[in-house]
Amino acid sequence: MIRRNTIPFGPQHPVLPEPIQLHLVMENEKIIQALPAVGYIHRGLEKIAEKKDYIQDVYLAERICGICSFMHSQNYCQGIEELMKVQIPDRAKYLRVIWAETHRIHSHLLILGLLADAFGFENLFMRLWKVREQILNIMEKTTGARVILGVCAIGGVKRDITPELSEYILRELEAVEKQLPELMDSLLKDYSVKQRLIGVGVLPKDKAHELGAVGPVARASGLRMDLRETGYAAYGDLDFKMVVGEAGDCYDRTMVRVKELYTSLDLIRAALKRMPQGPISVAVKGSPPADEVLARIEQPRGELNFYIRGNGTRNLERFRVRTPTFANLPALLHQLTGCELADVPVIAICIDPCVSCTER
Amino acid sequence: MINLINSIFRKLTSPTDCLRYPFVKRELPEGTRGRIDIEIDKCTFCGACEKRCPSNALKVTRDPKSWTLNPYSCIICGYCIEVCPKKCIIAHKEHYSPNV
Amino acid sequence: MQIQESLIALLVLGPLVFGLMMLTGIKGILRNAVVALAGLVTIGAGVALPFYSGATAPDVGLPALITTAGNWIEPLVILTVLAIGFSIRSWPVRIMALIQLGLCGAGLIMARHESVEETKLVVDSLAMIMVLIVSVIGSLIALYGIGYMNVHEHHAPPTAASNNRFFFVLISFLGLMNGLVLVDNMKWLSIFWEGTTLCSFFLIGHDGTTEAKASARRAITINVFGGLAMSLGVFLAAHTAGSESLSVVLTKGPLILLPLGLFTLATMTKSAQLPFQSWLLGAMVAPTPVSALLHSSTMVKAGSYLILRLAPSLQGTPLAPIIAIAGAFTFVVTSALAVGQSNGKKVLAYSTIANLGLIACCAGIGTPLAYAAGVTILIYHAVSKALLFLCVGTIEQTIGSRDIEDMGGLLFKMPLTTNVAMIGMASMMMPPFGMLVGKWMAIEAAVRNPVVLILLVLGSALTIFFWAKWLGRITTTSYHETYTIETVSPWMLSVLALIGTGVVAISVCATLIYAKVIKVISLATFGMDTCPGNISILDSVHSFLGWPMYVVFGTIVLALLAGVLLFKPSQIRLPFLCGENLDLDDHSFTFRGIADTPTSAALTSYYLPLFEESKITSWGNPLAALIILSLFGVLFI
Amino acid sequence: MLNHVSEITLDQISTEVWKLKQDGYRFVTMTCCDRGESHDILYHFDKNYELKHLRVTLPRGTALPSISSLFFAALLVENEMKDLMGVQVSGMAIDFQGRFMLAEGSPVAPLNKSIPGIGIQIQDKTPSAPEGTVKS
Amino acid sequence: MTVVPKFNKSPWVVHFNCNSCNGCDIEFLACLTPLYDLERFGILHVGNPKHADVLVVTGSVNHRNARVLKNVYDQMPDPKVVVAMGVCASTGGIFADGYNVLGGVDKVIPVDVFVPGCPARPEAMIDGVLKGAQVLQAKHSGKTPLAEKHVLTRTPTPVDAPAVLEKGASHA
Amino acid sequence: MTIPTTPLTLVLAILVAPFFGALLSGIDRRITARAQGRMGPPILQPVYDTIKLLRKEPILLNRMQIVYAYLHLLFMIMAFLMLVFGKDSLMFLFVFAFSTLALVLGGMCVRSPYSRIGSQREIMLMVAYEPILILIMIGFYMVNNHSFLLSAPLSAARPMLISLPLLFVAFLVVLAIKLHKSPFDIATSHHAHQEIVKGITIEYSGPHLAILEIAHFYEMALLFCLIVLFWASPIWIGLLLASASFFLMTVVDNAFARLTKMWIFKFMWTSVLLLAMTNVILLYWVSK
Ligand code: SF4
Ligand code: SF4
Ligand code: SF4
Ligand code: SF4
Ligand code: SF4
Ligand code: SF4
Ligand code: SF4
Ligand code: SF4
Repeated sequence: MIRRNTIPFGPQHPVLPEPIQLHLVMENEKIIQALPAVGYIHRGLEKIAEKKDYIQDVYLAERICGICSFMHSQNYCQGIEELMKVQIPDRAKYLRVIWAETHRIHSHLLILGLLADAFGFENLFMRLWKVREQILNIMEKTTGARVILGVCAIGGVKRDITPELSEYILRELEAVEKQLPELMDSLLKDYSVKQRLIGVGVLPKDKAHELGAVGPVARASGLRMDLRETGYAAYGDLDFKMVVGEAGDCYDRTMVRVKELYTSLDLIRAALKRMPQGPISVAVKGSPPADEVLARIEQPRGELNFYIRGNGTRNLERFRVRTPTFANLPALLHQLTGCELADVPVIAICIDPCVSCTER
Repeated sequence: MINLINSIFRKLTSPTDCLRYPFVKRELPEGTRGRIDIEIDKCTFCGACEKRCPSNALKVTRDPKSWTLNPYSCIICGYCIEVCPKKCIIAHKEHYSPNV
Repeated sequence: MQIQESLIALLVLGPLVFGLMMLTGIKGILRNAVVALAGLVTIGAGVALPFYSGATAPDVGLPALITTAGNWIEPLVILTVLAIGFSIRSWPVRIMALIQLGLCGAGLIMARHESVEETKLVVDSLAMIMVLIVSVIGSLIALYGIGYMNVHEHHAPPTAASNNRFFFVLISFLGLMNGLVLVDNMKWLSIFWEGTTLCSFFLIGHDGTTEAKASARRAITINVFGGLAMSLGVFLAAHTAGSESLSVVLTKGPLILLPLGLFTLATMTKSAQLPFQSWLLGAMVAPTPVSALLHSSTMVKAGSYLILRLAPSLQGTPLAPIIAIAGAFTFVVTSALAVGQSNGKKVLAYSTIANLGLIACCAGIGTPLAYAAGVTILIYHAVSKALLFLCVGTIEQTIGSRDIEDMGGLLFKMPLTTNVAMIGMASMMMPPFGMLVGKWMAIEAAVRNPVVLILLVLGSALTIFFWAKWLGRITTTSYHETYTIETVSPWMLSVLALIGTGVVAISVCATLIYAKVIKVISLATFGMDTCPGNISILDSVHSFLGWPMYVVFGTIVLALLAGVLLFKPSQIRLPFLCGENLDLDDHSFTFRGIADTPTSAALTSYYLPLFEESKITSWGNPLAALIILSLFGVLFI
Repeated sequence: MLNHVSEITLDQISTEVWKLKQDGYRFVTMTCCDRGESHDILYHFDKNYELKHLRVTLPRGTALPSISSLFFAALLVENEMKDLMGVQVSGMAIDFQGRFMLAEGSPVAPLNKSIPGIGIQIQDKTPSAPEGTVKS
Repeated sequence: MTVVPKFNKSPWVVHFNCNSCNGCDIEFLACLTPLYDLERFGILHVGNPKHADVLVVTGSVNHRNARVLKNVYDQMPDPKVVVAMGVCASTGGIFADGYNVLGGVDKVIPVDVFVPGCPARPEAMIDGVLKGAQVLQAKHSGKTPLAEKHVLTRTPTPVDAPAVLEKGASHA
Repeated sequence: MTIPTTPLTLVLAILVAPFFGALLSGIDRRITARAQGRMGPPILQPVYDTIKLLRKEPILLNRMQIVYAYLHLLFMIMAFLMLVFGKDSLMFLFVFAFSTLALVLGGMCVRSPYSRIGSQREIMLMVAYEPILILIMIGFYMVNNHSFLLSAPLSAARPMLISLPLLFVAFLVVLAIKLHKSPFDIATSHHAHQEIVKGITIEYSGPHLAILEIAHFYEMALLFCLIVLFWASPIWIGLLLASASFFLMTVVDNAFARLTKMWIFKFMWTSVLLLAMTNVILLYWVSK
């Protein structure tokens, strides 16, 4: 006879460095129902943004989340630029792509490492994070900070990449790429890893669409959806191939991220090569007009939406953030139902959750 | 698995990746934003930095003349450096050190 | 001699007489007194018997009249069965009873010409051990029953038969069992055999509910099937060997293979071996004393007793390995079944069957060590299992559930019973208690038969699983509970305490019991000449039963002391609940869940789907049936 | 500058959303904006990178019908709106009772504007009053 | 080559993320990885308050996580040390005036070490945890005063003004 | 060749074993760290950890926890002594198993879901590996002229490993489980924190946790000695074999992900059991 077990999974739980509670109802260790309790990390950022002026908000936006912080500032700046009808120089667009893609690499390596930790592969975790440090070095050298870069500004970017730096970046990327195959093989071909990933947390294509999944989660389920295809920043000038999976399980999500690492490496190289000379920013005067805009970019975790509404003053009327994890949560709940407790960390990490941006 | 075992043995026989931090200090790249400081004698106490600081970490008073930074609020964004008309705020490379 | 005979008379007839007094309809204190008297007398006689007979008592001869009487009583008993067959409208029972009647008649007609044999009682060590178990444990259960049935009377279903009839059957049961183990005449053996079947039928059906009736019906059907096998065996054996004396028959060895097979089949039904286990599980509906009695000292033990009796004769026959495998198979399958159960009584039931399987397996292996293992398990199981059933019964009366998962925090609610139950459970699986010693000897004995070995090894691993779950559950306590004083009838409490002490005592005296009884029986049964390694192996058992035993006890005492001395209530903290603890006073582990609502965390033990009853029995029973069929198959090869 | 915005009324919501769902649109998110007398509710949908928006003007005190039965994903944002803007949403698949983002002690409907004329006063960091917007 | 003063040889760490933006979190996790390798100092990331000596908190406190933080702290056995990582944990940082932000960690539990930075660099975090280990060692013998948050004040005095922070900012 | 049971050897064995175990675990942590490119803690780190734990405030949930912790330790010491002094092997296993069982019960006796999950998983592991251990003892028995004494392999003419190669492999798997190594680290390990925080030990803290740690050191020493039995003369080969096995465990730990409990259960009761059975049956066949 089987009875129901109820346990809280989080908020203080070592596998989720971020506080979120999954309320799990299980039979033995099989999850019957999973519900999230959030709000542990809700800071009221949207309100703070209304109080600060719209330039200070760039720094605030960066701190929506520290992992792909650059992309938050990028999306915010692009939104304000659209609102204020500012044309930024081309070089700035390329620079934004470079930093955004380094962020994507660091974020993917980070989550792949945490995934390895989630299924108890400590060695792989350490090795992946070691590689990630090299990416952080690139960011530190080019922007002066390791994770929260602070280089994006309304009207362009704040720092330039000199030819020497560019060469340095290429060298580092080379070194990173050399270390990848071994680690990626462990992630994708190792027997024990495959045991833990294949067929776990399956999200069929139609479900993914219906539940509004985004990013690698959606792509792993076979949805062709990557906002970089819309060509914002300099993506329009750069070629890249979208990575899609089909099974929609944890293995495919891992595979998508692994392949995107390579895409990003190529994108950075291409951007460095084709980056035009010129200024890196334009001066922006005035305040955002009373209008509204929905700015979107593709983050490591998927589509990020900022709804920005100005009112003619230096303060914004409304700033709303819809992050990819917010969109992926319903899909997560769907995946958790019916899985084993042992798979909860794996599935949870596999959507690459970022609660801090979810709750702001 | 086999290739990982291989690389495990390689790791075992090669020196560690560890930077041995407190014993050895890392060479920080140029332009790293560490702790914020001021060349106080250039300052005109105009208050521009205080007004712009997104984190309310600065306090500037004209009378008596003082410039106060709360390192426990400063987010090291560098905005104050940008806006200072005298360019007297500087960012050292090394980090703020924790107190006890 | 005189004393021995009167003691035996007291043991067999005494209970019947006391039982009949019940039927006079006495009530209240008087009834209790009579039951108590019956119990005490039986205990006294049972304990006295070994003192007067010594380890190797001579057989007791009985007048020929008794043999003749047996010829007429047997049909009477079978007619009773037939009557029951009609009253419950069961065709199988009717038919089997009729066949048995036919056999009876045939036996009578054929026996016409022969001179009437003397019936004797064999009072050897094995029989004496059984008598001790039946009279002491059985009587104690009856005493417990006094307290239990008083309560039961109040909330039993209205359909229940009267308690007087209940005690009548219960007490008579003991007499029948004593007769069964002592008597040497196969006719009488048959009579007692059927008699226990009848008793169990009435006891199981006591409550008169639909469920009880169905269970009783199942019990009688299966056991009459065993009885039929028994009668058939007796019939054939008597005519092959030309004697009705079991001891004579058993010396005939290979000549009587078919009867031996039939006897084995009978023992399997009685001790509820796979695939006949369902009747014993059904018996759970009866009041607790009944389950305790059926599981520990009577009924199922009749089967084990007989198979141990047969063991020497089975040796060297093709039957032996099959019996060993069948026993081991039952052991592993029922252990697995127990893993999937959260009903405490069912866990106990499956564990009983498993241990009986182990005994059968030992009998099948048939080396001195195996035999010694079988006897060891027989003794220790009876005591521990009686204790556990009584504990569960007490718990059930108090908390109203026999579900293991409802037994959390019992340590505080009913400290005494729970402590006793813990001893009982520990005695089923932990060193240094006797059951483990028995299991250990069984594994050492099985070492020459890889198939049996692997089954035993897997089975004992599974055993740990379910005992640990249960033991863990009842010792679970919350952080701010306080002890309460339980209110349980003194009859029950004193019996629990007595048997609890007994369990510890016989484990502490394991060395003595082993050296003075078990080893002696084993050597007497097999003789020294069977194989050279015997003695040294049997002696090696001492190597454990000596000092390590006391060290283990010392260790446990030390740990308990640590728990008492090192514990300070001020150090108690809330459990880890991911930081969302709520310290409510409801003894539960509550956390703040969705939308800040207090939610109770719950974690029950695992009852893996892998071990689901229906799943396992669906392949276990056919396989077991196959093994039994092969028992007869080999006879034709 | 939002393109493709259709202004709809309260009772058109479910039909319009249903239509979009049939057309293969993906639910992106909802945005709620405090406009003083009313709340502006925006539904954002996407199909092949083309955005489509529905705008509903919700007078204060009116309940918004939930679309979580059509798009389960809307559940989270609806609960969030209920918490942060004090918008009553009816028929949500799971109702967190105003305890989705906020906890005991958080201010009530903090994302609303403090507009003195209308009488909405949002205080920062005050212990919570019972559910709902504070009206004088 | 700095000589590290005497510290507890086995400070086990439990990490709790309050209102952190993840910036400090991932930097703290990075401290465990090969380049920074906190385990050199016997530091284990245990994840369970009941086994921990040092509670590392990132991010500020809000209405909901305050009670969790308190629970986690209460479940640690004495002696215990709290290290607040990053400006959010110290004062609330850029979010200090948010409606749901109560402020730094010291609003809820006593803090022994504050580590500034947004995010604090791994090096700063190592300094912080080692200081925590020192405090831990001291707590085994007797109580030590709680940490204070010094501000850096500069006034235009002709000679180099004594800055309060100077002592702390030793790596200059 | 047996170690005589004198008070001196007894005390020596009791004192030396935990240090030996701590050293083994220190080396293990060091090698693990190096395999990941880290420096790792000092070799004596486990000793520091234990001393620190002993100095901490003992907090707990109920009284039974203490009883079980001490039972775990005392039975572990006893099992270790039975091994060292060559007592009956099956009884040794039972005592050893009971030690683990006490740990399990300690995890179950508290009202804490994570602790209980750990316990349930540990029982499943026990059920998975106990048969293998018993079979190994049976293997010893068969090779050593029907002697169940653990001292027998010491005086055997031929190293056990030569007759019991498959059983040795099976034993290595058990070793990985007992040392909480990937892919089997599902119940107690501090490595299983991703799912159940710390499993069984989650509600133990301070000195009581130290008791469990010390018991684990004994366990390591015990397992080390068990491997030595596979090649007892000359004993240095045995020591080498044991060291190599421990090293192998560390490498395996680093090269695997954690698998799930059902996978382990199935793996143990099919592949590994088959392996062990094959060896036993071969022995049986040969001895016939
Ligand atoms: S999406 Fe997540 S990871 Fe990216 S910045 Fe936002 S919170 Fe951070
Ligand atoms: S998901 Fe990423 S950012 Fe979020 S807590 Fe986990 S590691 Fe940190
Ligand atoms: S760096 Fe940024 S936060 Fe720090 S003082 Fe300057 S403006 Fe303020
Ligand atoms: S902005 Fe520059 S000059 Fe003005 S007060 Fe600040 S530091 Fe001084
Ligand atoms: S609970 Fe016990 S006493 Fe009560 S009716 Fe049932 S069996 Fe009888
Ligand atoms: S000595 Fe050997 S052959 Fe004889 S019974 Fe014992 S095990 Fe069997
Ligand atoms: S201090 Fe900065 S990096 Fe750290 S949590 Fe706060 S905002 Fe994020
Ligand atoms: S659980 Fe993870 S972090 Fe903790 S010790 Fe094990 S591997 Fe390291």
